[in-house]
Amino acid sequence: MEMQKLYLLVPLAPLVGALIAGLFCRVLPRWIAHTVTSGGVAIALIASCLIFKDVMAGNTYNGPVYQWLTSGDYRFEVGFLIDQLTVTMMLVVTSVSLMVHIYTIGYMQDDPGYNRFFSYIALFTFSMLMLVMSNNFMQLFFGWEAVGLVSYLLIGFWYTRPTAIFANLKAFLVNRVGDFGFILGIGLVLAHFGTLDYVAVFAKAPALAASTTLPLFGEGPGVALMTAICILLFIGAMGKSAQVPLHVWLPDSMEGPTPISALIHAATMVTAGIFMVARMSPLFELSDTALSFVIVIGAITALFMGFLGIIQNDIKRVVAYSTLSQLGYMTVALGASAYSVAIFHLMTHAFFKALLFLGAGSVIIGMHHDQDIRNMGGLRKYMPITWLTSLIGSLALIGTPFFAGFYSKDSIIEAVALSHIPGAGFAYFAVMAGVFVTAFYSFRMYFLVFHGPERFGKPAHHDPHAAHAKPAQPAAHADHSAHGHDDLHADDTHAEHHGLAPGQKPHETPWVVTLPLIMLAIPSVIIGYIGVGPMLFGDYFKSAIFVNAEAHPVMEELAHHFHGAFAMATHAATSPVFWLAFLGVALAWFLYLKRPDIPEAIKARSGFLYTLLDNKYYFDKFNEVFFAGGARLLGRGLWKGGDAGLIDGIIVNGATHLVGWFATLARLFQTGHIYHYAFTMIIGVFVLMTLWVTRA
Amino acid sequence: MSGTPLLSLAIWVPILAGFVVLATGSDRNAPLARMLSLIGALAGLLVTLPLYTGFDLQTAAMQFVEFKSWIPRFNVNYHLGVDGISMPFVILNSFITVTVVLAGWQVIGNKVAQYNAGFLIMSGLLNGIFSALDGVLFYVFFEASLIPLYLIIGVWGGPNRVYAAFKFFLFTLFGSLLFLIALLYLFVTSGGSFSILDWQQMPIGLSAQTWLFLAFLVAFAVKVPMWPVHTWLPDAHVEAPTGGSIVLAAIALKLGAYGFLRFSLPIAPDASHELSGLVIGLSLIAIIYIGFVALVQDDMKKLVAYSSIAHMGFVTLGFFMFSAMGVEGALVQMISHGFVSGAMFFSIGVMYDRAHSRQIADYGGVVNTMPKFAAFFMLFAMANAGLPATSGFVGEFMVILAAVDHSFWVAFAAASTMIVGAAYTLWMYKRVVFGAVANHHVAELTDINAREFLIFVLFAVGALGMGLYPQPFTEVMHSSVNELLRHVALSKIQ
Amino acid sequence: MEFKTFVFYFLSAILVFAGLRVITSRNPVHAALYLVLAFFTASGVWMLLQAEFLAIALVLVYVGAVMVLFLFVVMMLDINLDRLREGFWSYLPLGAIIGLLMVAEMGLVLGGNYLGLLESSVRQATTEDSNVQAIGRLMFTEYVYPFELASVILLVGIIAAVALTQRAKRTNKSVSPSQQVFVKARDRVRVLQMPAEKSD
Amino acid sequence: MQKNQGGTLLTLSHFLILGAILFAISVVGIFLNRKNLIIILMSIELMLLAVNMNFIAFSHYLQDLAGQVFVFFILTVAAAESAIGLAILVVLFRNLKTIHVDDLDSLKG
Amino acid sequence: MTLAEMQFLTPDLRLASAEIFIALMACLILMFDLLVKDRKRTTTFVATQLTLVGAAVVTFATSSGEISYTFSNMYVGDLMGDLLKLLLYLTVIVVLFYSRGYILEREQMAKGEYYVLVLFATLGMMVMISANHFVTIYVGLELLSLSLYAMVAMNRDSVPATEAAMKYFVLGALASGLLLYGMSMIYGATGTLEITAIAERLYMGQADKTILVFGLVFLVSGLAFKLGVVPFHMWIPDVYHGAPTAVTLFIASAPKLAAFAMVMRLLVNGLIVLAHDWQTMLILLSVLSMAIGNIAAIAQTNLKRMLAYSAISHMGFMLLGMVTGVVGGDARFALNAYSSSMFYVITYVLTSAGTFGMILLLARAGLESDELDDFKGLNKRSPWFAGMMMMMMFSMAGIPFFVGFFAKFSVLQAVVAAGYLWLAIVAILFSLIGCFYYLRVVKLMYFDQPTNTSAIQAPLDVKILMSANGLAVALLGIFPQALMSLCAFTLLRSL
Repeated sequence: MEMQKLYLLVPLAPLVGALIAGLFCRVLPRWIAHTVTSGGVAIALIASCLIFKDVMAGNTYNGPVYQWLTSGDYRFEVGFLIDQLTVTMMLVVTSVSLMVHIYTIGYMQDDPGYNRFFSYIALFTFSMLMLVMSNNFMQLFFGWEAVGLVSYLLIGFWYTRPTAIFANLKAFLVNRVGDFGFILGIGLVLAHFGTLDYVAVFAKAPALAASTTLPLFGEGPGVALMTAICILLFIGAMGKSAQVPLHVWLPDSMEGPTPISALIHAATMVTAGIFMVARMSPLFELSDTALSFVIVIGAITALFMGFLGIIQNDIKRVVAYSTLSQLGYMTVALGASAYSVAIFHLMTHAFFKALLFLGAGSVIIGMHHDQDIRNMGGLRKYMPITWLTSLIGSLALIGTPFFAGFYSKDSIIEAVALSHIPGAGFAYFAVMAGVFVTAFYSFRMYFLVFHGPERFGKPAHHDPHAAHAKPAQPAAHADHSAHGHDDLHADDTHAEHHGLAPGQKPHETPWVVTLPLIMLAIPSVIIGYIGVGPMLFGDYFKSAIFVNAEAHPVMEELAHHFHGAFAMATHAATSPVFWLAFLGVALAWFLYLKRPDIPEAIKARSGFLYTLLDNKYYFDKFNEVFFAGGARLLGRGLWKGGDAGLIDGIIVNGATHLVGWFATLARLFQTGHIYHYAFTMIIGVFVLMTLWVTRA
Repeated sequence: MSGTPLLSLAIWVPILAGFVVLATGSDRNAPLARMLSLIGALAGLLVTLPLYTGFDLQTAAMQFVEFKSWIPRFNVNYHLGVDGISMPFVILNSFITVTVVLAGWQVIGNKVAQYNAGFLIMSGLLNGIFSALDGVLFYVFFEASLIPLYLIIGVWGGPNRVYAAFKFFLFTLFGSLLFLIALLYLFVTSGGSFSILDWQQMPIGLSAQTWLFLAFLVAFAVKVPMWPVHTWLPDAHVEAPTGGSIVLAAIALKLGAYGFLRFSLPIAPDASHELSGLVIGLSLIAIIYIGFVALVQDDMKKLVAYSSIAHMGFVTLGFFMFSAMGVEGALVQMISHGFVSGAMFFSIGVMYDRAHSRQIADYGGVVNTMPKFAAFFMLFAMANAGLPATSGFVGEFMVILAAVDHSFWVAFAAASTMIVGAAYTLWMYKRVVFGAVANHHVAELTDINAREFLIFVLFAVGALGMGLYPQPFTEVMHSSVNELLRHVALSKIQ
Repeated sequence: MEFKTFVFYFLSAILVFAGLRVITSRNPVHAALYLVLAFFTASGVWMLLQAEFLAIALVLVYVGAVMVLFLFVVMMLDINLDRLREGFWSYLPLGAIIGLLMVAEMGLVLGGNYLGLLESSVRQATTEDSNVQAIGRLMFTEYVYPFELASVILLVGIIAAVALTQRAKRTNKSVSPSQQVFVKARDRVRVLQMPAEKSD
Repeated sequence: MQKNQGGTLLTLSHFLILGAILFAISVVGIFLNRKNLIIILMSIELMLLAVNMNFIAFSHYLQDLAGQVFVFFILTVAAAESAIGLAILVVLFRNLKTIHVDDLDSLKG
Repeated sequence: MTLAEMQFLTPDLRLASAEIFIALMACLILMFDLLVKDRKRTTTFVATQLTLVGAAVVTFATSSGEISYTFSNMYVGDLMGDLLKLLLYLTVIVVLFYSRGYILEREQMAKGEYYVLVLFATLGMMVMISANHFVTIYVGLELLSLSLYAMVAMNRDSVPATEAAMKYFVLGALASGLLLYGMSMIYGATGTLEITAIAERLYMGQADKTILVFGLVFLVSGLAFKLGVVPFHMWIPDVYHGAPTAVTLFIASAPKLAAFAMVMRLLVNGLIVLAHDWQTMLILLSVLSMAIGNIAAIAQTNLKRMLAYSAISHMGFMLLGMVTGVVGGDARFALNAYSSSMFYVITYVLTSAGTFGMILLLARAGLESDELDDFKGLNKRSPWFAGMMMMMMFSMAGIPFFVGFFAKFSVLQAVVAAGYLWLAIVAILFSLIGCFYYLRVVKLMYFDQPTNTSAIQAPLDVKILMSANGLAVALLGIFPQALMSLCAFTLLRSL
């Protein structure tokens, strides 16, 4: 049972590191903290590699670690399911995590919460590994929530910042909305399958799917069980993987330190939803309705979140919206039954998006924590490594042939094109348009940061905290709103000690920062080329992912078109996808390097559209007013009106007042006069006499 | 099973200790009183531990039974025994008592002996409730336990303590008096027996069952408390001293829920089935309505008090789905709530001791000055919000899963606590703990000392241990719960 | 109408009238005297019922002792007669109604001859024993226990009356501070207005 | 009043009703009298007279002397009672300087 | 029966030896007291106490456990009577101990007459307890009442005391009149004054129902006055309030035992055939009493007055036991019901004595300490006595582990057993209201700050006795069995 110990080692090594760093964070020297945590993750990575080798040799595993709980006929276990899907995720998680750990050593070196931070990210690694290695829904949920917790802690890492602690609360609550659906889905699974073990559930699923409907409203027509389960589970995924309309937390989560933006909010945690759906493929395959739902949601996310990336000025937010958009792509792939493609994109995305984020982080360090791209420009010569790796990341993101992103993204588009699920047509349009948009905003950022004139060191263009992505200052001027002016002045007066002082120049970051960039740049380039064959069209996921080939023959048809990784890349030039991406890059170059005045003009002309985008389609405002405000209003109404007014005021205190009133009344009867007393007695006799004598 | 009367010890050791502490008299002997009470509380805890180690998992019958005739005139017996349902609470209660004694160690400087004695005596009485198998014995402990808490709230409470103490006492008494009538009715119809176990086996007609059930419901609903008879709880909590809040939340609320299992379900199973909709409805109202009310509280204690009501809504919900997982989930939720709410109230108490305010608005950025405290508080806030790996999750999870089995929409409504519960807990946490230092009061706060640290660790071990490995807690329940459900499934109408 | 019946009605009328006057009299002395009248007529009624001993006892004990005591007290206490009358009539209607209702109800119950006991069924007193003798014998045989207790009651009456009304002689003279503080200046000092003497 | 045998003979009811009337008068006297405590004491005597009337009437018609003996005891007790009553009255008068019934209202509520 | 046939049978004096003893001793003490110059009347006090102890010994020694009659069936000796008498002595002894300090501080009361009156009142109660004849009951009742009237007025310079005495006297006389009127009717209907004979004749069905019920109304009214139940309760608050606390203590305790005995003798022994009628009457009175008593008590500021209302409600509760003895002509529950009432009365007397005793304990010369506010912060002044008072308050409120709970419990079970569920619920609701004002006393003692911080000064004997009283309330609450079964046993042997 050597392997089982190894399995245990994978999550436990980071956990031990996290505990050591966390429990003794106030006394431990920094080097120990980062050594134990990074060491733990490194061990996990090595172990994962060994397991990978073992799995490649065909040894999958499904078994319990310990009995968590039994109740009635149900038993809940903590256990591992190790197969290709799992091990892929393990590799991604541990490797990205390790990079982030190393990167953090440099990134966080000034921060007083250094040890705490390491503890958190190691804890995150543990949680994420528990999530992906789980062999049952319970543990999945366990990890699901645990990563949410760490995300919460990390977004609010700089707890004195009002925006950060607002963002982390928001993130947690929005995720909870997803979890709300998720746990109901799990409940339905347990209720109908009697177990939460993946394998057992998958085995029973086809039989149950055929026969069971869920009567939702009394005797009326029900909903197919599988549809209900899958949609509910997917709602969980929507929360975690930030799909519209539960995406609102992700841009705000950029309040956290950049390494965790890379690790959690780009590479790993947000992909948990994708992973989960892929893991549940045997269930999703049984419900076309659910798949349609998935594909539509994914498409909306992919396209509309991309649009938002165009107008962002905060370097991390641009990347964040790009993440949202890419998550939409993955979701679309899931909806198209191309689970393996989704996982493949997940993997490539993990590397290049982590790279982009870490690159952004590197820029931020170089800019002394100024994140506004309008204050940058021409950083290429100050930060060559960052520049180069960022370029690689951007190229990978937009799907340049031979880069990692190309293979996965192109496959998604192809798969969608082939899918016949209702909604696939819209999805195809969305992903195609998304290609252009992605290219545009990626290179807009790239050009603004690394090329063009140097705009840093000018105090007037300071936007120290881009927390709420306030209307960028030029825009504020443009829409002539008094509000905008106020913001401008407010920001000026409250400028924090971020950003470069006038005349100061950015500088390249230390090796602990750049090393991970390089380390991540390599897979960003090559992993697609290596992986596309075996992962998409080989047998790699055969046993881990189930596709109902008769109903959803997307992958099979896709396989017909595939003639090797090299051929795929070379054929790209003939596809509209490539030209769309190229167009996007070209337009970005034209607008932001050649004619920077045009964007301003467009911005001024497209008032409504711009306002809509600037307000992120008013999702935040709606949530703020309707849900948050509404909940507070309701709570206050129930409290003051129900509890204090009705129950306490009228019933409880009313009853006591009534008794008190009676008491006063009763006192009045005791007048102190003998004749009244005698009269009362006589009346008493009289009444008794009347009642009884007349009766007798 | 050895011949040691463990349950009697669990009841009378703390009570005797209480009287010994009381005998130390004035506050000049306060250190002695504290020491003695700690010893008493620890002794009380020690004698309950064999209940767990010696517990027979295989049987649903009562264990550690003691039987002595008490009032032969009415066939009232000193009949004690625990099963898998009640045993954990005896231990929990004894455990909580230790923490309470520790919690008041430095804070209470006024009438120390009486304070500690009150808790010790109450501890014994509460153990008595959980182990009584005789209706009158149960009732006697049930009502007697009001007295110490009444005094504790009234003497060591906040500015509005009188109102709160009266409300607490009269509310609870109101419920329990109807309960007394029900007991007497059962006594008469059973032909002169006060044995709960006899009553459980006795056939009763449906209408009688319904009335009995309603009488029980009123009594236990007040104690739980269920909506709409919950309004005493926020007041009581807000005014009570920290120790009082801890015991109130951790143990006293459990009595009502325990009563449902011991009385309502087995004695009136048919009525329970008939009226389960009512209880489930009230539970859901408690979960949702109270959740929203908790959201807008300005007072931390009130917020946690309301959240207790919502959590107890899960308990009653779990009971009335008549599934093993529901009942066990509810029981787990009860135990967990003992740790979590106790810890939450203690956390608030820690802040209150320093800044003398419970208003959320008076705080902000506590983490800057009290990082260790903030970490613990975070743990318990998360547990309160039902995060996995904490005990708060287990019960909620089980009850929701059981609810899905019962009715999807019930589960839907219940699961909304995932959102609302997180919202009110974390929003409070955010406003109190996070942020920059809000004012000079916060700036002057000092982090927790060793004693407080110890208490936190005790609670944390409970909350985390149970969250990570609940099996030891639930395995003791299985036999009893299964037997209970088997029994409830049988009709008693003849 | 039989003679006895006539006598009964005659006495009853006086008795009721006297009773009414007792409670309506302006002057307590009159009330007491009407009460004496009532006792006298009642004693007459009792004679009709062959309760000679009690009839005599009533006159002796009540008229002779108790009523004298009443009169004594009435005379002893200095009572403001004017005040005693005010507001009597306003309460009368209610009192009269209640009284009449009670009488009516009691009459309804007692009017029916439920007991079947008629004058004719009553055995006339035998000559062998007088009423006094018979009662006396009963008193000292069967009723010796309450008889003794009655003596105790009388003793209690004596003790109580003495204990309550006997005043110890005041041996010391002392000022009463509570009264002193209420003294006003004008009680002690009189300021006279004198016309000023004419000067030249 | 039900007559029988020509309404000429006295029946028990005659006496009982006489007693009832007296009783009612005395009761009315107690609660009608707002002013004078002594009249209340007298009403009590009247009430006892009414009761005695009943007892004697019953005693006569039942041919049972017990009733008369009871009356004897009532008379005795009533004498003692009025002694105490008057004593209290005197004490009260000394304290209050009045025996006005309305003035006895310091204890109420 | 002709007069000639009457033979004087020498009564069995042994049975009534306790009564004779007390009467003799009272007279002796009365005379002896004249010779004593001691202002504190210590000898009189001691002699009175010894008399009571002696009476207890005599009663105990002569108790045969059989129902036996003497004095031409006027006197009944049975276990119930013996038990009640023993408790009566005990109560009076305790009451005298409590009262002593109070009396000494009040010149008017510190006279030998006080003790003699107490003894005579005790004698009156004993007579009532053992009465088997209307005459005996009446004489006993008047002996008690007259003594009490005098005792209330004893503090004769006090306006409230004399006013209370006057009210008590007038209303008491009215009540006596009612009782006598009722007795006369029953005498007329049955032709006898002897209670057991009445029961026999009723059982034979020889009596007219209308007259009986008519008489019953008056009889019940008279009894209700003695018990102090609504609407015959009006004297209670004023008398309790106005009387010197020592006397209030006496009135509030021992006579309840006698009143209970009187109810038992008259209604149960004599008129059990009419049970249906008097039970329904008592239900009405009982419910009214619980309502008025509990509600009016809430608004009081004077503790004595509050306890007076509480007494009204307690007597109402006690009556609940009496009304459940016979259900639909079936007397199966009688023993259970009446013994529960008896238990209730006994425990009430115990608690009531303790409560009023506590007022006496706090009272000083010139300070009555009978306002609720006088109890503020008692816990600060004396935790021990605050604890005692608290136990008594909770006992009165019916909270376990105090004896009041089991009193309520036993009565309620009788009510439920008789099938009067609604009545039980009504009773319960009113006792909930009642709880409020008991809690308020506890609140004053524990939650409030004292206005007067002086320590409590009382003789050791009073302290010990008070503690014993409080502990008895607690101990009987934990081990009620003995007293409960004693009540049941004595009633079993007496009915």
